[in-house]
Amino acid sequence: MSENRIILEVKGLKKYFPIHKGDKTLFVKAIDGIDFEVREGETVGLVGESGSGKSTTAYCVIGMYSVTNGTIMFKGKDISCASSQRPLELKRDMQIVFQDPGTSLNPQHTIYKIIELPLKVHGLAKGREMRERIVQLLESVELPESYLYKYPRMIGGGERQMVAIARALATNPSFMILDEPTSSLDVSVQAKIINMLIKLQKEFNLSYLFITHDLSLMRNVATRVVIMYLGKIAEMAPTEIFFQSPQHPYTQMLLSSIPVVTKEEEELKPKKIKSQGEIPSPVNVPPGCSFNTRCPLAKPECFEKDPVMVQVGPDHFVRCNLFA
Amino acid sequence: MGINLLKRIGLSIFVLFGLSILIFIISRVVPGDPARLALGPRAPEWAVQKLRQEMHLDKPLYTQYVLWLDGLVHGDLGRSLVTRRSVTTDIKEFLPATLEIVILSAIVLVFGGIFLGIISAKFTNSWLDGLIRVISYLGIVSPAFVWAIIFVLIFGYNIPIFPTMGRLSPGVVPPPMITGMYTVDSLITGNFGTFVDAFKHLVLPAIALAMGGMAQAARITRSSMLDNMGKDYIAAEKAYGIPEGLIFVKYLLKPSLIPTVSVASLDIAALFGNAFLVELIFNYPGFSRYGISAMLNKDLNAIAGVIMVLGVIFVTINIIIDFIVAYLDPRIGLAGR
Amino acid sequence: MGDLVKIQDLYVWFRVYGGYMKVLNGVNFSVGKGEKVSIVGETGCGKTTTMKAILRILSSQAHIPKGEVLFEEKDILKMKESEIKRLRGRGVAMIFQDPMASLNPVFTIGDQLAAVISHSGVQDLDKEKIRQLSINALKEVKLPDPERILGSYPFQMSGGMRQRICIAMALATERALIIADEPTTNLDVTIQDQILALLRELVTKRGNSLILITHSLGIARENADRIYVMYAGNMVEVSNNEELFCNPLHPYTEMLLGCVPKLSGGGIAEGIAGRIPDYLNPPPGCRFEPRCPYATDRCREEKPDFVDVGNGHKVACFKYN
Amino acid sequence: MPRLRKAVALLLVVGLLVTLVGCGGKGQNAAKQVKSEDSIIRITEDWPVFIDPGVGSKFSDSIALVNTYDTLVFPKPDGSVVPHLATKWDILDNGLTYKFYLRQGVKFHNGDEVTAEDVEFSMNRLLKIGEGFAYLFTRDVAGVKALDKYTVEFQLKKPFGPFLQSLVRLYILNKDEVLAHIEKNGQYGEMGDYGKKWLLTHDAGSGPYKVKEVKMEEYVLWEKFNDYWGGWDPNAPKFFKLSGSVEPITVRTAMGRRELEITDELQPLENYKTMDKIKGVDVATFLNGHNLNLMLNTKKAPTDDVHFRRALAYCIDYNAIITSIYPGSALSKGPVPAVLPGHDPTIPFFKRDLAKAKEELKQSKYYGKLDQYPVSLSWCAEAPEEEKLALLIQANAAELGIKINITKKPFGSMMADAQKLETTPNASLVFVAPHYNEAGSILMSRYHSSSCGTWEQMEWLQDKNIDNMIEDALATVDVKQRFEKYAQVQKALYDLCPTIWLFDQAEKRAYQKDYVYWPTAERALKKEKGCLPMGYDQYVHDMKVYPEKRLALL
Repeated sequence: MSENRIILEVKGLKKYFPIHKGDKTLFVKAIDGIDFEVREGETVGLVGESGSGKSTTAYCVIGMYSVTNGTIMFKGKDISCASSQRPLELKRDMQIVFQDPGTSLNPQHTIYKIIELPLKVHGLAKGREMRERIVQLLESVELPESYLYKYPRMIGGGERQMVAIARALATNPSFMILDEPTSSLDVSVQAKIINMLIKLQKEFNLSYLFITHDLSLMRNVATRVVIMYLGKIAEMAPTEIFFQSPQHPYTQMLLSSIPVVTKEEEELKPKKIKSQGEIPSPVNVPPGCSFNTRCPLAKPECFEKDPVMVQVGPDHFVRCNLFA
Repeated sequence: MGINLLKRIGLSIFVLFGLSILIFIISRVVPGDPARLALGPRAPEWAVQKLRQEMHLDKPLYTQYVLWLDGLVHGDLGRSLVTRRSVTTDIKEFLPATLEIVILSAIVLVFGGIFLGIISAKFTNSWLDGLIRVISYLGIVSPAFVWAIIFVLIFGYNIPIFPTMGRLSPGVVPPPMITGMYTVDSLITGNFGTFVDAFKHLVLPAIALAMGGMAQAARITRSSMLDNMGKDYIAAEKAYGIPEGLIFVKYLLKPSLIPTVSVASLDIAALFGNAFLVELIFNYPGFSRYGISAMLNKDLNAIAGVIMVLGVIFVTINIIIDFIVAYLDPRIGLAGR
Repeated sequence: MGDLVKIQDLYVWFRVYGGYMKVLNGVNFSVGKGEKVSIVGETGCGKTTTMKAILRILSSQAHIPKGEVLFEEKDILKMKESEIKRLRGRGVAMIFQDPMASLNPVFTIGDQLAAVISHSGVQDLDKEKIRQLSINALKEVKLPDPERILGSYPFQMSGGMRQRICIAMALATERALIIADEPTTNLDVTIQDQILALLRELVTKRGNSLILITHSLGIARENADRIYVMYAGNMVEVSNNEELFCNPLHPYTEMLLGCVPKLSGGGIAEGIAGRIPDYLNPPPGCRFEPRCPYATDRCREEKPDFVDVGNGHKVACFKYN
Repeated sequence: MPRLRKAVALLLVVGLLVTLVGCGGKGQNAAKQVKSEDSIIRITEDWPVFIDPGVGSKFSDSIALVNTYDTLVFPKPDGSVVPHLATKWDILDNGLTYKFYLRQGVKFHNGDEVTAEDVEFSMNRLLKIGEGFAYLFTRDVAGVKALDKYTVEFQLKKPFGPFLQSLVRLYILNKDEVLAHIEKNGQYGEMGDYGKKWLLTHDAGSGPYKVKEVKMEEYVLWEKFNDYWGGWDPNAPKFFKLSGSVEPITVRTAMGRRELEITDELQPLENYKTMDKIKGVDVATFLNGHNLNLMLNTKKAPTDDVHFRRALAYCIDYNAIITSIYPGSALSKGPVPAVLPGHDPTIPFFKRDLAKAKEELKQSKYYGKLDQYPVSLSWCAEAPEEEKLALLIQANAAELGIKINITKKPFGSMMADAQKLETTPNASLVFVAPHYNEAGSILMSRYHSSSCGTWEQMEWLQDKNIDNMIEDALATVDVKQRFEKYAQVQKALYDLCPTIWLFDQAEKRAYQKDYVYWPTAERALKKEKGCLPMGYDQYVHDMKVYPEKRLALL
């Protein structure tokens, strides 16, 4: 896998949001220096709790947020600029699917119109071709032609998400960001969508940056997993290795918290670490290792020294003082 | 809270200073010669010229502003061309009259609106709710002066139970000037008869003025109560066995009032503007009527004085309402601290 | 044995434009004293309606054509207002899904806790006593600095803290039954784990009965003694905890389990074709029939009842009789 | 739930009833007994009301001044004046000197006697301040002097025939009382503010009514002055009140409630019709010496051509105007309203005659190129009825092929436009009123070159001959001769046709016919000729009021 071409490369990415409190200006350090890459045909799972910075990362990559510092390279081009300065071709090649299809689809428009828009903007179809292309796109997400003139409110949540995916596919992208695409859906629907995403990936040779808080889902989807905590990456490894030997105490805490349905899975959950504490506000990041407030293994040095990323195995990186 | 208040007041003074420049320029730039308008078309030119000098109209605009601001700081707003008195005297006389109406009107607006809204929400989709909603629609679509006319016709003419002109009935001696508000002054001096008479003169104008805002408040209260009724916390409070009556008047009402109060604050500020036609119809010598007649007569000092006072009132109402909303909605109050 | 709550053949319909939404379709359900039961089902299957029926806080559009809800062998649906009030105050407490929405945003935590305590039916509570009880309740859910929290508003708390407060309210006074309706849906997985552990611990310690409503089979498995699987207004299967996962009988349960992503990998099943039925015009027989790969003509006409396959494992499917 | 709903409904209804009955009680139980406050005349008029003779000059001010102060002479409807404070007078030096002999024993409201010094003081104060009616005197009066306690002498700069008529605007103030209330720091040197501030809310007069109360922006209330030298009819009103509101609905309601005796003249036509239907209320319609003029700019094409002007004059449908737009008004005969003394009745009416109009147009130098010369017409935004009139004129002129462009202008802008010939439009609709009740006033202020550049003359006539004729007429002291000279000027103007005199205005006021005797209304009913100067129609001293008849109407 690692010999595949790198599509997206994020280096030293930082995103701070200023907030004004009285006379002082504080910064929410939503992302505080992260490095990762996505290779062709790969699914990178970006996992973390709310407030960890995973969605902010996605928005920086897609260009919805400007970057405070660091670089984002897409297919060798620096795209750390504002969205408005990005070439149209680049926008076509990179698409995003949001968490809530209820709000990401215009309720006033038919599904035909919703999918038509990106085709028009990028000039990808005209006249009679247009309808054919839209029907074809619907078919690729297994929706019948009869859905063309329905409105989003008339169809189920899962189907809406299918439409959102079809819209993203409309421009023939090579890279898609999936921002918790199934977290508001029932498992039976989630299963359908996930399977379809996997099928599409193979069909169109897509690369995914898959954002989620659900590690069990990642186990079944991702080729590589990146764990984020308070704007930094805690651990990063190929999926197989990751689930066999999770290293970071936070990763272990996450895994131990997952409710499971089989004894087999039970075995995989780390036993020694129990969930405790809550993620601090990104305005007041604790000094030293930012996980020190919850870490059962924290040593005195963890309260002073911010750990650096170290490699602990092939393609396996951990940012923890235990491994320094 | 104290520091926050001081900050708001400081900011307000800044805003008012800006306002003073703006209104001064606007009042002077409007076409027409105020001195000529004041003395009439037949007055000899020398008399007009003399008045111009007296009002510093012959000086450059910035000098006029400095002189005016200097007066303002000393509580002297210049002389009115219509009443030929000091504008300060006029304001002292007319402002309390309008305040009296506006305060009563605001009380009717807020309490009446909330009361009707609660009733409407409590008996959703009943005939009572329907009636209140129809009245609310009428209240919103009809401007205050239309209500004034309707009230004058009904309660002044067909069923003549309320006075329709002035502040007091003929022969009733006004109470000694303390606040300038007849109802308050008569109560302070213990003259109940005068109070009743003054109050009766306030009833129709105040209600006419309140109708629009009251209807608005009723509608907003109703919809926000219905909205909150569906919230989990109300279900939770019910589930915990808290009596429905208490839930309604306490736990449901308080969060539902936040939008009402915010909107009502705008409506209350607008009362001063709407008061004009109402005062005209009830021949009520109030501040709004004074202000409009100042504008029609291009009574420069009066215009500037009136707008300045209104500015202060608006800013004050704003501050007060902000603090009420902050009290009702802890999220706002604490964010400001 | 002494069932605390027993629901028998309960139907609940909702009046809407164009007819009735026939949501609950003959629900049978029970919770024993001190038992922890979970109801698992997907969105819109009628879990919350069932719970609201127990508390009798259904909306005014609701209509109950048939069935009974027995609480300590008394029919809640036939109770007078005063009895209902006592039931709400002392018998049952409910924890809602969204802890932000289930706390009144404009009153302090202290105020809301005090209201719950003072209306719990316990006599002679003065202010100081209520305050003491409030503080104890907050301490019990392991919230630091309870005195400060009493004076705080919900928006000043994190999601996890808010749900702890909701639990504190539910447990502030003695209650026989705690209903938790998806108490952790909006929380992060680590916080979810903490909250569920806390709830489990407190309920066990006090010997309360618990009904845990969830859409997550994993949560049900780790927190309940017995699990009901609900689909479109019916209980389709009930079983002891492990049994359900080793030996799911109902086709729906089986397919649902397949959809759950496993930590051990192995891919995810294809999902379940179709959607839950339209409650305005539900299928006349088994409501799962349109989506069921094993459906027969009988399923189309007749509604299956629970069949006991032994050891308390019951399933409502014609495959088993 | 339903029980609570009923309870709330009941509460609402009961609350409403209690309010109605509770507040209504007093009104209905009011004893049907005549109180002295009921002997009152209440009149509505525009605010402000200035009761200071040095300041006031508008309609409302005039009503106040007429009733509060006395003048040396008093006007009659036929234009003559009769002795008032002055019992007789001598005109000396060919009309350059007027000597008045005062009535003795006349008391001011504070008990002081009226003397020649007061007259001297009043004239000087008026001239010095320069506001109010001062414009009547500043041009001609050279000086005034008290010769002894009861004799006062006026010196004129040149003979001014209608001087006596203008003296009905010299209101005599109590010198001592005014001096006692002077504010030191005023703009009139040693006279300080000349008592302006005090006189804003107090009076220093000797007239039939004394000011009792001034409520700014609301009303002025007067009380009968029992020691009035002119004596009192037993039914004369004990009180008199001038209210500053002309809101139609308010006025109409007050008439219905018998809380108003005489309305203002500013009501819309509809409101007079409605009030006329109220029992016991009548609408008095009387010509007041004002007329509506279409002033034509005689120095601007195409209205600089007399034939063109006449063509316009012959095309307008005058009858339509006085029947439907301004009902009650009369056709105008020349520049001077017919009710004014000195009017020449031999001048014909302008009549609509399209044949004649076309004939005149043919003689005009603009004939055949009318489309190149559109006529601009301004009407006064403060008088909304004028719009209908402007549209009618536009339609009439179109029949001749004359194009008229109509502009609505606030009076202030019209005044500004009148200052320069270039900015003065071809035609302007303006109401005109005499300064004093004689034809000469209209002729002087309208057509003498000295008034060019003001709103009173937008014709820009600038005709030396006319100027000389007017000056000569005004300098003539003998009334008969003066009126003859007026007649000549009127004829000359008719031929020049600088103005289209549309109609003589009728003033309308509703009043309580059943319990008020109002001389002006009586005169109007009998269609008697003549008119009184502004304000004198509301001379309350001569009115009568019958409170018991009023109670019968309640």
